[in-house]
Amino acid sequence: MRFAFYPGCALDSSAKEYRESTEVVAGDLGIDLKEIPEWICCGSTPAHMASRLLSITLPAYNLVRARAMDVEGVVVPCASCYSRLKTANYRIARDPDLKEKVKRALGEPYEGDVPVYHVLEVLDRVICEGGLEGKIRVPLEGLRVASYYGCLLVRPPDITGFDDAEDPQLLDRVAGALGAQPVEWRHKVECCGAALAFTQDDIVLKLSGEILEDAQYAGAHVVSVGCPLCHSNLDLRQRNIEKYTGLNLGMPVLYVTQLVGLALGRTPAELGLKKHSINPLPVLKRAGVKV
Amino acid sequence: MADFRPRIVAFLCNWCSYAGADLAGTTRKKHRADVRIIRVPCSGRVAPAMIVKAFEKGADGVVVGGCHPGDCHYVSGNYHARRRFYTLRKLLDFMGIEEERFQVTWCSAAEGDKWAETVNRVCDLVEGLGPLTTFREMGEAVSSEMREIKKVADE
Amino acid sequence: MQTNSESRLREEARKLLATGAVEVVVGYGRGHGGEGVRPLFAKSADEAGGLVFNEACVHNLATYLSKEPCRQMMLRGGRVGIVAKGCDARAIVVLLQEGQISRDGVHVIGMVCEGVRGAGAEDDDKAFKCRGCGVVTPPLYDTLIGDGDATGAAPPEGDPLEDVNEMSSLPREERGDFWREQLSRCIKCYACRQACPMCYCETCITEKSEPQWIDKPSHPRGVLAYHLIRAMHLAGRCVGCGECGRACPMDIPVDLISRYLAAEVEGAFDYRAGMDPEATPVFRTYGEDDPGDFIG
Amino acid sequence: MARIGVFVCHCGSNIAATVDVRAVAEAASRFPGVVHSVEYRYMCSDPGQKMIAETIREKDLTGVVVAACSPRMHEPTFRRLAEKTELNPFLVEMANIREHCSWVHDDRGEATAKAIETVRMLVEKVRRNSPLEQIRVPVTRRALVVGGGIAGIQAALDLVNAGVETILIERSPSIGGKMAMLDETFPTLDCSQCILTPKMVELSQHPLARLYTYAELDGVEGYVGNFKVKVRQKARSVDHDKCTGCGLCIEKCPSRVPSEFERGLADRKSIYVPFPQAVPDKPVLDRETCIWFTQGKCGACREICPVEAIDYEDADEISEHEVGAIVVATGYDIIGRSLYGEYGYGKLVDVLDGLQFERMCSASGPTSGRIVRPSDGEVPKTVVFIQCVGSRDDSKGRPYCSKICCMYTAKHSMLYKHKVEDGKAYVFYIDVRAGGKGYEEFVNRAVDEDRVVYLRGRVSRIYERDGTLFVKGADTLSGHQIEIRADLVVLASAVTAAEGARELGQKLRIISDRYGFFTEAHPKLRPVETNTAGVFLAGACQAPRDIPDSVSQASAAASKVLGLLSADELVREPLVARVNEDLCTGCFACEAVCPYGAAERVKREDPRTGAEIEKAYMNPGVCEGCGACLPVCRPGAVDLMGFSENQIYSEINVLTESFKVEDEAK
Repeated sequence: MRFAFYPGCALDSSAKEYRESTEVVAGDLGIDLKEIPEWICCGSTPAHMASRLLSITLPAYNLVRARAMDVEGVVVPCASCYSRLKTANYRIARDPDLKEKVKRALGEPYEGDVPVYHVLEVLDRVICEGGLEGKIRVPLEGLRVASYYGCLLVRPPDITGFDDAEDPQLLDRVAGALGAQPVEWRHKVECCGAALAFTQDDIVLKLSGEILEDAQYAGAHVVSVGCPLCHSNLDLRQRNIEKYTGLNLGMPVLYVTQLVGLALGRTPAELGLKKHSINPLPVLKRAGVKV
Repeated sequence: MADFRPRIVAFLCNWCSYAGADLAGTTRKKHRADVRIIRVPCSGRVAPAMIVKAFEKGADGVVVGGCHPGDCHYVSGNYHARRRFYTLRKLLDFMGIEEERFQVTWCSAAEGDKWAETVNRVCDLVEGLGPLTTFREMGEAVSSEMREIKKVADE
Repeated sequence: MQTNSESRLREEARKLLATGAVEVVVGYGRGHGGEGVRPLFAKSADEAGGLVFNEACVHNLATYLSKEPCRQMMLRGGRVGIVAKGCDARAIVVLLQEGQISRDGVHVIGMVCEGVRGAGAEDDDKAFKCRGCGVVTPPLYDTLIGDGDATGAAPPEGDPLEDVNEMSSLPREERGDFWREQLSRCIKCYACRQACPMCYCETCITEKSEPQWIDKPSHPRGVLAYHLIRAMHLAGRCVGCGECGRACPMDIPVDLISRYLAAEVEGAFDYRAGMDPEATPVFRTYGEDDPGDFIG
Repeated sequence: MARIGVFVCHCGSNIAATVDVRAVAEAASRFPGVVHSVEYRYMCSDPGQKMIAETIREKDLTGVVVAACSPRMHEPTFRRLAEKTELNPFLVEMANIREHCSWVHDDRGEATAKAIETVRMLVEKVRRNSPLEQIRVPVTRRALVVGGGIAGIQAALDLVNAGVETILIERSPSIGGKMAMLDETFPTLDCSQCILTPKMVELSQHPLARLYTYAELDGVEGYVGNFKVKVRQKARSVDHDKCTGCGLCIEKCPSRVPSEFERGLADRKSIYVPFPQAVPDKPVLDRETCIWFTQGKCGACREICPVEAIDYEDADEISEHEVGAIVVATGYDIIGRSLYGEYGYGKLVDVLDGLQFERMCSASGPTSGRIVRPSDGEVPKTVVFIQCVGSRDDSKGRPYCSKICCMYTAKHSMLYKHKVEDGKAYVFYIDVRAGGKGYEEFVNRAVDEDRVVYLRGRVSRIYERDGTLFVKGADTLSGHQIEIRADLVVLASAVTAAEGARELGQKLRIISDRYGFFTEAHPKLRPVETNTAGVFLAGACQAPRDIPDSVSQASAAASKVLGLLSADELVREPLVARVNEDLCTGCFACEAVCPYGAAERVKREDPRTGAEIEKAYMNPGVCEGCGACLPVCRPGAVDLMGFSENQIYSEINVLTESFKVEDEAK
């Protein structure tokens, strides 16, 4: 499996550990990730507030570069980037005028036809194709995982086409395959507040609070995520959330790639587990995971 | 060709186009007087032979009017007609006859204006093309060989 | 290669006739004085010995199926064996679609064909219809005869529509002049109609006098109308066997018209006549999104 | 020898002002076959008509051309006139020299020339007209109603009460349909059962009514006035002639399965009567779940039955009936909850659909009218009603409005408040559509008197925790996200076409729209007719309908049927296709293009071989005279009366002859 890799800005800053764990895991599972040369920001939340054309052109720029790499498609770890890239493809493929504008902006045509996958989709595929067999050193038995998808992976369904928008299963399947025990809970696809963290953090504290609280209520040891922004809201801000809501959480939030890494026998260091503000190690030990 | 007035035969379906032409009248939508209307129950009733015959007998243009797709009083007559007419136009063109001489229009009972406009459009168009001579020429045409044959026969 | 399949053809025909599986095998026999070939109606195992199959077998024998006496034979419950190249078999398919013959009334001996010689036996080049032929293996057969692996066989190079496209590319006026000159030779002998396997109406519209859509008198009037209406009657049914053109005593390339229209119909409605007995003939149905730009 | 009379009308000045009517009449007098040609101020006036009538008699005309207005205007007038004078009405044609001539042209010369040619055409046409007799089709004075809901019941009642024997078939074991499930009905809140059951009983006891319950329509042949239908009586395994309806078998039956009628809120036995007031009130045995049929043992019902009515060998029976008309009243279904993940994919037991809530409210329902939570039987203190679930929703559901939900949701919220005074009811809506007599007032009552809280917005998610339903949604008026902790949620699920409707439509040769609802012949002017003559629509099988609409539509359909069956013979315009069998090649292109199934295959003997061959026959009872079969008939074996090949040919011919005359003039 050969993919172009689009890390996105967060993975070079707030979510280094997501990048590290992704690369490690990809290596172990024989997923060939080639970073897109001179990739640029996807525009994320601000671009489409500023200019529709810009918000489509930025992702298109990266996709065009990926096109030149003879790969199956682009792999994206960040849900927000994923959403932007998918949106660009969707709009360009459906709107000839826009396609024309983008062509002028990029100086070359783009049909919106380079496939975009989230890391999760690739992991799920590998696992379904039996890519894990014999590779699991540390089965995550006993570890109860609340799989958190958030909004951008699954919505809008027409654009992302990611699993079932209302009750997605990919993360749960992956966790299950690692020996962990996915919990039934209700906040899989609720919004964490995302970028409002910078402007109206009370909203984030409330929404993320509800998510963590429900995960706890469902008896999860950890929450697994596939989005740097969700991660920082749920992990980085967890102390404030506890203050704001008066809850006592202490709920570790792991990137799905970190969970896979652990199962593959990688060390917490290799997976950047130490970077989290809620240290997962004690909880993992308590759950009986040998790390 | 200054005094050329096109002669145009129109086959109008009773339910839409013929009624549309009636409405053109009721609303006094003046238009050119070079079209002669033959009433048929449905555009699906119009056989290629009818169109060919009109041309052969000296019409410079033929118009068929039917209900809009989906509105056919008989469910699907106009759809079947559309296939045939498309093919007939291709054929005319291949044989060197301007397919523009054969016009089709979907004109509803509410489109009196459209009918009036269609009449004027087709009349101007056919006027531009001039009289249709192919059939009559063919009628008289005697090829070089035929002349030879005749000569032999006469002797 | 032909010789080999020829012997297998005879053998097959003999078997069919000997076992009484068929009453007659319509095929090709040696022409008068050994020149070329002509249709042969083998009614006995011995007669089957006279069957040949070679490059001269251009005729479309399907023509005989819907006409007497084969028609009667089938109606009486008899079975007719027929030697059919790809193009001929397509004609048989159309006859089936239009209920002119019943499937168990015919035993189709399908011949894998790599092309036959065009009209005028002296030239060696293949008939137009054979160039780039799409049906080296007949779309319908009960027995298939062809050397080795049928799929190995290949049609002659070239574009079957070469002449059609040439004509289409001319300016309209020149096309008009061409046909005026060509059709002016037409003597209304209707050989094109008789030769056509699709023209099976016992009373053709041309025979009709009340009303007389087509002027009958032996006079150029009505000639163009005849050929237009003939083409329309064949639209979506013509299998491009070219028999009409071959039959014309005045060498008018009438097949050009029907082959052109067949191509247009296929282009517009994605339908090729005679490929599938189950398919609905193109002018017996319609598509809601058929081309309609020409409609005002 | 043709004796044609031409009557040119001035229409006051409408024609005369632009067309030289005298010249037209004068020219017409010289047309071949014309023996009489006059102009007159108003041909349609009494004196005008008298004049025509007298001329027809005096000159005993064989054909008449009235050159006046559009035939669409006065053709009937003048044909009726002809009839009175014993001239076959179909020997009268009209030349349209008003709408198509005087009103659209200014140049008198041109208009006159055109008028003359037009008259000439019609004269030529009428010379080739043949006298046609109205087609008389015998009519079977019996009707079939498909579907035993309120629409079907009403249609059948109207028919039998008008003296027409009527067969009603219903696929479930009892008539009553969805209305039988309802508790009270908007906007009057009268009890559904109380107004429905009398009708059910009246119908079942009516001497002219024949009920087939637990039966389906197997096949339909024939045409208007003369349908032959096959009815499949599904095996009941209970002989209803013997059965006394004592119910012992039901008591004894050990196998319990969820009741369809109770929408899964209660069980029924495998041998069952769907509900207490069922008609007929005799059980059927459901072989899917019966232990005898699934495991080959038990037989409890057979042992207990005192009259030996249980018959495990019973098999489907097919009966054939001749009927003159068919009313389709197959009703509707509602969209499955499993479509909506955000509402729990139907897995949350305390999220109900509208019909389940009806059953719960119903005094004869599973809870005897007590509103309780299916999960724990507690009385819900907070209930959320969600409208437009699947309606007006292009992405997952249906784009159309289901019409009845606004009203029944208001009703539901009321019923709840009436039963649980201290309860809180919330309704999420997009719009409230309360068009109808007393409807708006009804909704207002819910808001004003019963204090139901209406929230404008969608619900984004429902999830359950500790037995509480968390309902998250938006109040678009206040612009706030809201979360309601509810004990019970009721979804107003979209109305969809009944299961199997499309297949039924194909059997009946009627058109279904893309959602499976049957298509009426004209949305405004022929709302209960279909494109297939003799087949009519009633109720929600055509589009979402409430009870009043369904009932009035049913009566409308019934009156259409009565009109059809009022005479022993059905009179149809004779403008139909006919086949000349000598020319027919039996290719049946006509059969393929006929939208009415009028082209039939008839067996004939082949003259040469005596073998059996097929020829086309156009059934005049079915043919609508569109002429679609003519262009596809290569040998010209089909002709169309009134627009015959000869008539149209002659019109083209004479018209173009006048062209030649012009040529020579040049």
